[in-house]
Amino acid sequence: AAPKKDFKICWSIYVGWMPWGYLSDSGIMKKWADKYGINVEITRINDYVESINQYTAGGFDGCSMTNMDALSIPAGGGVDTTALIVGDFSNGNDAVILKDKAALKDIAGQKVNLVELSVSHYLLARALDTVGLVEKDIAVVNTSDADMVAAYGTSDVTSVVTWNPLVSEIVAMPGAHKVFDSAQIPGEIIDLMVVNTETLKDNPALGKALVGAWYEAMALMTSGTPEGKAAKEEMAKASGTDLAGFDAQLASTAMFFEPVKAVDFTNGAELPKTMDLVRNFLFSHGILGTNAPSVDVIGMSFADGSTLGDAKNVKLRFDPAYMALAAAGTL
Amino acid sequence: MNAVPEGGAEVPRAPRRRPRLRLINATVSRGGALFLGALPFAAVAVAYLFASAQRLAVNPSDKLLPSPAQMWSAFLDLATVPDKRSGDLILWADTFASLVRLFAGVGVATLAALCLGVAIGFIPRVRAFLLPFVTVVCVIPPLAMLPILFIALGLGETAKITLIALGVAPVMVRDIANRVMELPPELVAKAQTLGANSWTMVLRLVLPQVTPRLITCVRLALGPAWLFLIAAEAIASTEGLGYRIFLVRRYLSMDVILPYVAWITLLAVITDWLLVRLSHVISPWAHPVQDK
Amino acid sequence: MNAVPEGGAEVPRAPRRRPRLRLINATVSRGGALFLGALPFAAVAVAYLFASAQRLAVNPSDKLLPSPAQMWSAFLDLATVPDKRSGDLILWADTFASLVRLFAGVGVATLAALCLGVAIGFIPRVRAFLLPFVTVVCVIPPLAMLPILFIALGLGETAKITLIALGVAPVMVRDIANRVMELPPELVAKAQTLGANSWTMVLRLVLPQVTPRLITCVRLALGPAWLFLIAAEAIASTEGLGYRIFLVRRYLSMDVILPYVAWITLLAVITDWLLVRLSHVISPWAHPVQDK
Amino acid sequence: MSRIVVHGLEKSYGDARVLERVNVTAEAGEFLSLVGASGCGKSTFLRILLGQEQQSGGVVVVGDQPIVPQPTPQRGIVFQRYSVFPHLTALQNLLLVEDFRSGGPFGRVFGVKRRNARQEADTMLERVGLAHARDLYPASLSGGMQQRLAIAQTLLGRPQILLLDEPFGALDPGIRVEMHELLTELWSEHGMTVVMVTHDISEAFKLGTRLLVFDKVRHDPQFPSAYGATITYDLKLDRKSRASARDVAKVAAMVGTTRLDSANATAAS
Amino acid sequence: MSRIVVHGLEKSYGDARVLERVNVTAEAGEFLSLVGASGCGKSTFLRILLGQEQQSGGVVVVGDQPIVPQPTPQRGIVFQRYSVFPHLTALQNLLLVEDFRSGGPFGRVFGVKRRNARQEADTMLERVGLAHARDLYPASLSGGMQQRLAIAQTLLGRPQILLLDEPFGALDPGIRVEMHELLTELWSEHGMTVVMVTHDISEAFKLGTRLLVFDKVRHDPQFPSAYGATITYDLKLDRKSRASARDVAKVAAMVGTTRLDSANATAAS
Ligand SMILES: Nc1ncnc2c1ncn2[C@@H]1O[C@H](COP(=O)(O)OP(=O)(O)OP(=O)(O)O)[C@@H](O)[C@H]1O
Ligand SMILES: Nc1ncnc2c1ncn2[C@@H]1O[C@H](COP(=O)(O)OP(=O)(O)OP(=O)(O)O)[C@@H](O)[C@H]1O
Ligand SMILES: [Mg+2]
Ligand SMILES: [Mg+2]
Repeated sequence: AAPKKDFKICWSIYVGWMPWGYLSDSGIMKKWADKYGINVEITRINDYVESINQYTAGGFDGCSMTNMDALSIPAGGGVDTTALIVGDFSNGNDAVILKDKAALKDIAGQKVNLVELSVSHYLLARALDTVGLVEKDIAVVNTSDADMVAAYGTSDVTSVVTWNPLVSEIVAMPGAHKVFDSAQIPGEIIDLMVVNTETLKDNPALGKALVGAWYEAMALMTSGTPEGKAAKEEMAKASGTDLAGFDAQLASTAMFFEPVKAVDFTNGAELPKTMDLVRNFLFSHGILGTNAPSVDVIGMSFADGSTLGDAKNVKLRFDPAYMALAAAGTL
Repeated sequence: MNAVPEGGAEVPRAPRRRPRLRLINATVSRGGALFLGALPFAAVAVAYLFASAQRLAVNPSDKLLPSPAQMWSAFLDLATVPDKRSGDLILWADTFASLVRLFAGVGVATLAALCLGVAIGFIPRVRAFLLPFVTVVCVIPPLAMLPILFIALGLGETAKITLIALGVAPVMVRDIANRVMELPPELVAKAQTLGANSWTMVLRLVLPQVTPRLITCVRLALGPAWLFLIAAEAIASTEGLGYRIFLVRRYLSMDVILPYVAWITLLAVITDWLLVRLSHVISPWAHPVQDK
Repeated sequence: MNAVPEGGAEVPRAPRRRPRLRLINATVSRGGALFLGALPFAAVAVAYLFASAQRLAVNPSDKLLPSPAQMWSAFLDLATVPDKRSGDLILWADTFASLVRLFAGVGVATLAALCLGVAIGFIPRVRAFLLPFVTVVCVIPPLAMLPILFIALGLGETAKITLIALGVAPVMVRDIANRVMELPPELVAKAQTLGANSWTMVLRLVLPQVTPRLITCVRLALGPAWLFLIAAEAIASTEGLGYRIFLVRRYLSMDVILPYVAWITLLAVITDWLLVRLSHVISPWAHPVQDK
Repeated sequence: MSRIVVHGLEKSYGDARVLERVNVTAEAGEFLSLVGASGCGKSTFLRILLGQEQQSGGVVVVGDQPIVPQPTPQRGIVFQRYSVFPHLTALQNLLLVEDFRSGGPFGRVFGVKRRNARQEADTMLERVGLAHARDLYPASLSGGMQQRLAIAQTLLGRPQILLLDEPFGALDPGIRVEMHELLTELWSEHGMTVVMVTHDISEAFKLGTRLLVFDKVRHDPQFPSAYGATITYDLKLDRKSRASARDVAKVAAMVGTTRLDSANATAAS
Repeated sequence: MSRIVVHGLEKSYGDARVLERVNVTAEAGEFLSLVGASGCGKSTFLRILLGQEQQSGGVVVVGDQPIVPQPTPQRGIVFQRYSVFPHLTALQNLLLVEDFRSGGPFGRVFGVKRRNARQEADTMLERVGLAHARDLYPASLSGGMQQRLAIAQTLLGRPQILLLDEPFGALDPGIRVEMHELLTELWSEHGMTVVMVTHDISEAFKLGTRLLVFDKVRHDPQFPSAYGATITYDLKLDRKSRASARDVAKVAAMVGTTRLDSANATAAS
């Protein structure tokens, strides 16, 4: 792709991504885009899956998504994708909840309502591992996230796996017990801003503008100033809750407010291991394509240049270079 | 032979009490109709109040069936307190955005129904050409085609309006085409003997004859149209009645959802009533005054 | 006076070439109809093949517009290779589950349309009682009421069937009621003079007269019914055509979605055709043989 | 079997008055022929007697009861624009009569009753010359055949009061005479009261025991629908003896000249 | 203006043959009266001449051209079951004629043309006695009024060939005479060829220059619809001199006795 001036990125509503909306509304994004002589249009898509699909189909240059979905949808769909910003990992935002039972072991034999093939499904698989159960021991019922809270209210539903803000809504209901959450597998469910690798290569300005704007917002959020509080209030409002609710959600999210932390995390030795778990999960559920010959079909590359899977078909790249620029304060 | 009108020897009395009529002949007075019509609504209201009170008694923070007071205060907030961010009154901004989309979508569908429906119903060649296709398109669930639609048209208003139009148009097209095919052949033959060509027949015979049906079609299509509007707004938009419902649904904020649904219903009922009036004005012949 | 038929002095010749007819009178031969009807499908197919080839040339693992070969192999897999987890042939299990729900939902809606529609259309008191309510219910978006539906009915098959029925019934009820109200008053009066009471009129006059319309209604309702089926299966289920589409939408597997949509379309077209045949068998009088 | 008493009958549609001050008493078993200008309100009068429409004023008594505004099996009608049930074949249209009469939860009769009804229907079909069309739907019948079917259906209902609105207008002379015979036969057999509208004056004389002429007596050239028609002429007939040509001509002239529309047309031109 | 040549015309509906071996030539300006038993195929014959239905066999030539199976403004029709446009008032129904004739992108005329059309329509409304009903919709007109409106509409179209299917059946004697005069006047003015079906034999004699009787010559009692009707009688009339009562009686008898249905009924009973 040739260098260009106008870029479009999209995001969907989730606690760790709310700053994107704020960036666009507050003009921070425009400030940074102007600095690098480009235009960045930020669009919110209410439906998470639809936002990834749009990105994968080429409608957007960047999109917010989890590490797992980045591997399965755009990378699996042949779109070479770079994780530009590692924003946070879920630290309790995703949880397994049982009704009237207090131990994870009791899940055996139950019907479990969750969004199938999502990170919830992954969380459940990891949770079952810890108590020596396998997916055959339970029955998975696909349930749309929008209906999860209402579904939990019915007598048919005895266990759910879901994410925030649904978790906090459900836990507040009588008889609900959180028996496992993502805090027990820290760093495995990672929320990213990914961009098209080719676009990024041809337009480094895009990477710089996005990273610069993002960490300005991060700094604002942690500043403790009235402006910072106002910013968080706006994010809360945009996600349909209030400041207290938003803070509660933030509490179970391990945000990388400082770029250094994000760079460290991306450079860490845990990340390839996590991605190996993820790709095995995806492969065993047939998500890498119904006729994917092996778990190695799609290659991933990491900060240190190591790869996982087919090195000739690297489609997902973890590259902390731009975040490092932010950490170094050279943006 | 006598030319004087007969009768009058014994003058019959007028009936004293209202006679018992067969079910299908017993008409209902205006007041009676109002009363009867209000009954089901009252029943639903009472059932709701009862269930709500019961649930709230068990769990005062129950969100599923909020009390009327809770709903009213939530609704008032939305209708009268300006949003901090944009300064808009949320309810009105949502309503405006949604109505524009709805009417644009239904408008496009109506136009398509009129053009295609009349062409399919009236011209055998067009019928052979398009009817099979429309029949098939009619049954393709538009929601399954959403990704392609959004990618082809982007996420803007166009895609939403197209979704609504695609959602309701095929049924309307088929219905109008059916009606046109049901036109009495005598009228078509007669028009031709008077020198009409295909185009003037469309203008002066077919259109006026299907107008009342078209309006009925629009009335029937408005239900599904709201559905598609809500579905479209749930996927990509930043305001609109459907967006708001989608946004608060994950928190099970029934105190916002229910007033919004009631508001949508009210808007829809008003639209329906306006369409009925419109039909009376445009096609008085299709609504003979009942004199029973 | 002569009793012998006249003419024959000069025998006119038969026309040599087909005369040019007005658009609305030019009928289409069977073969011509087949050809014309196939055109739009061919156009769509060609457009798809072209777009797909173009995208695949740029990115061979593009998922949005897979090639026919990819779709076929994915479809064959689903249709013939037993699922690892359950051992079912996925396609058939999905189809069976969905069709049961669909027919149950549409069946309930049809029954409701028949009973309520006839009652509302035929009996003024019932009309006054129920028509306003049905009109209002017609426009309440059922998807917005889902939470309440769940709590009342649970998440099982009942809720799904109810959603489908609630989704399509109101329009059908109103349509049938309209048709009943359009019955020629002469026929109703005549039936009464022959001793019919309200019930026997329903049986012998109203039902037979609205049957063709009812079947048309069902045909028109099947489109929205598939929509609601897919929406219902998206809520909570473990199999079904809509479930599968939603599931694989999570990784943009258009190679599964498109064949599924095509399969749904095929099923729907077959249903539609069967309904047309049924209408011909039940109500031959409503389908006079065209002799042009 | 039933007498009809009409007193001070009025009927308006909106501003337009169609009938006014109509007074007439028909004894049980009388055969009233109604003639009058086109559009003067004859069909409206029949519709009121039938109970399909309600009068704007006045009293109508049928039998001993003031009329109930709904059709009943006591009164049978043949509409001006012939109407039979389009979803039933000729035979089924006639069988329906017995089905309706017997009522029952299924709205149809079975077994012996059905066989009898079938026989009766077949006989009636032959009498009206439709035996060969018994299995055709009305859409495949000619105008006259549909009209005959409608007459047969109404006659099978054996009403006490028979209302006929131009029943024989669409029939050829031969079948018309046969239908006259059929009607006369059933009339003398069952003695029902008949009210028949016709434009054929000699038919009115031939069949009726009494002849009524509807016409307007008052007339406003500026606003022709201000006044309605009433009965301007009431003549006792002797069914045995043939009507004199003079009488026929006289009535025909009556209908022909005082007709509102032409009066109006003349006044306007 | 246009002659009609029918040669070896046949028409069947499925197995049922309605018309067979119909041969007739009508010179331009002739006035053909058609009579025949109810259900023998007269309306079918008119529908074929109109082009609304297609013959099963034989040739029909209108003017110089074999008939095209579609109605054209060359031929006008009044249907047996009167049909006017229900969505237009009486006046609008007549204005429509000029609108259709002029064509144009809007299917209506404006300005002077419209005023002229309006005047013509008003004149016609008065001639058929509907001046006071000009703004009523057909649903508010009596049967006879609708019929007159249909006739007026067709006559306004000034067709070269006029097809009339029992046009005066629903009219009272007075207005019927007036309509006869109107028709005769227009006929002698424009010299169109008229084919009129009627059940009133004296009307047929009075108006026609030629009288055709439709009937079946062959008959199969077992399968009455095996053979169709044809022209069994073709009589030149002198419009100036009154028909003799003997002639009328003779034709009436013809229509009355050889009628298929009763023959069939007799054969079956
Ligand atoms: N669509 C049709 N299908 C089958 N048979 C038909 C159809 N239309 C007419 N017929 C038959 O054709 C015959 C002639 O019908 P047609 O209407 O021409 O009679 P007609 O001479 O005009 O009679 P009438 O004087 O009663 O109007 C009838 O026996 C009728 O049953
Ligand atoms: N629904 C209506 N609304 C308004 N006017 C009506 C309505 N029905 C009938 N009329 C008027 O009532 C008058 C009488 O109509 P009616 O049908 O009784 O006439 P008729 O005597 O039967 O005429 P015909 O001999 O032509 O059948 C007509 O002038 C007609 O315009
Ligand atoms: Mg009348
Ligand atoms: Mg006829």
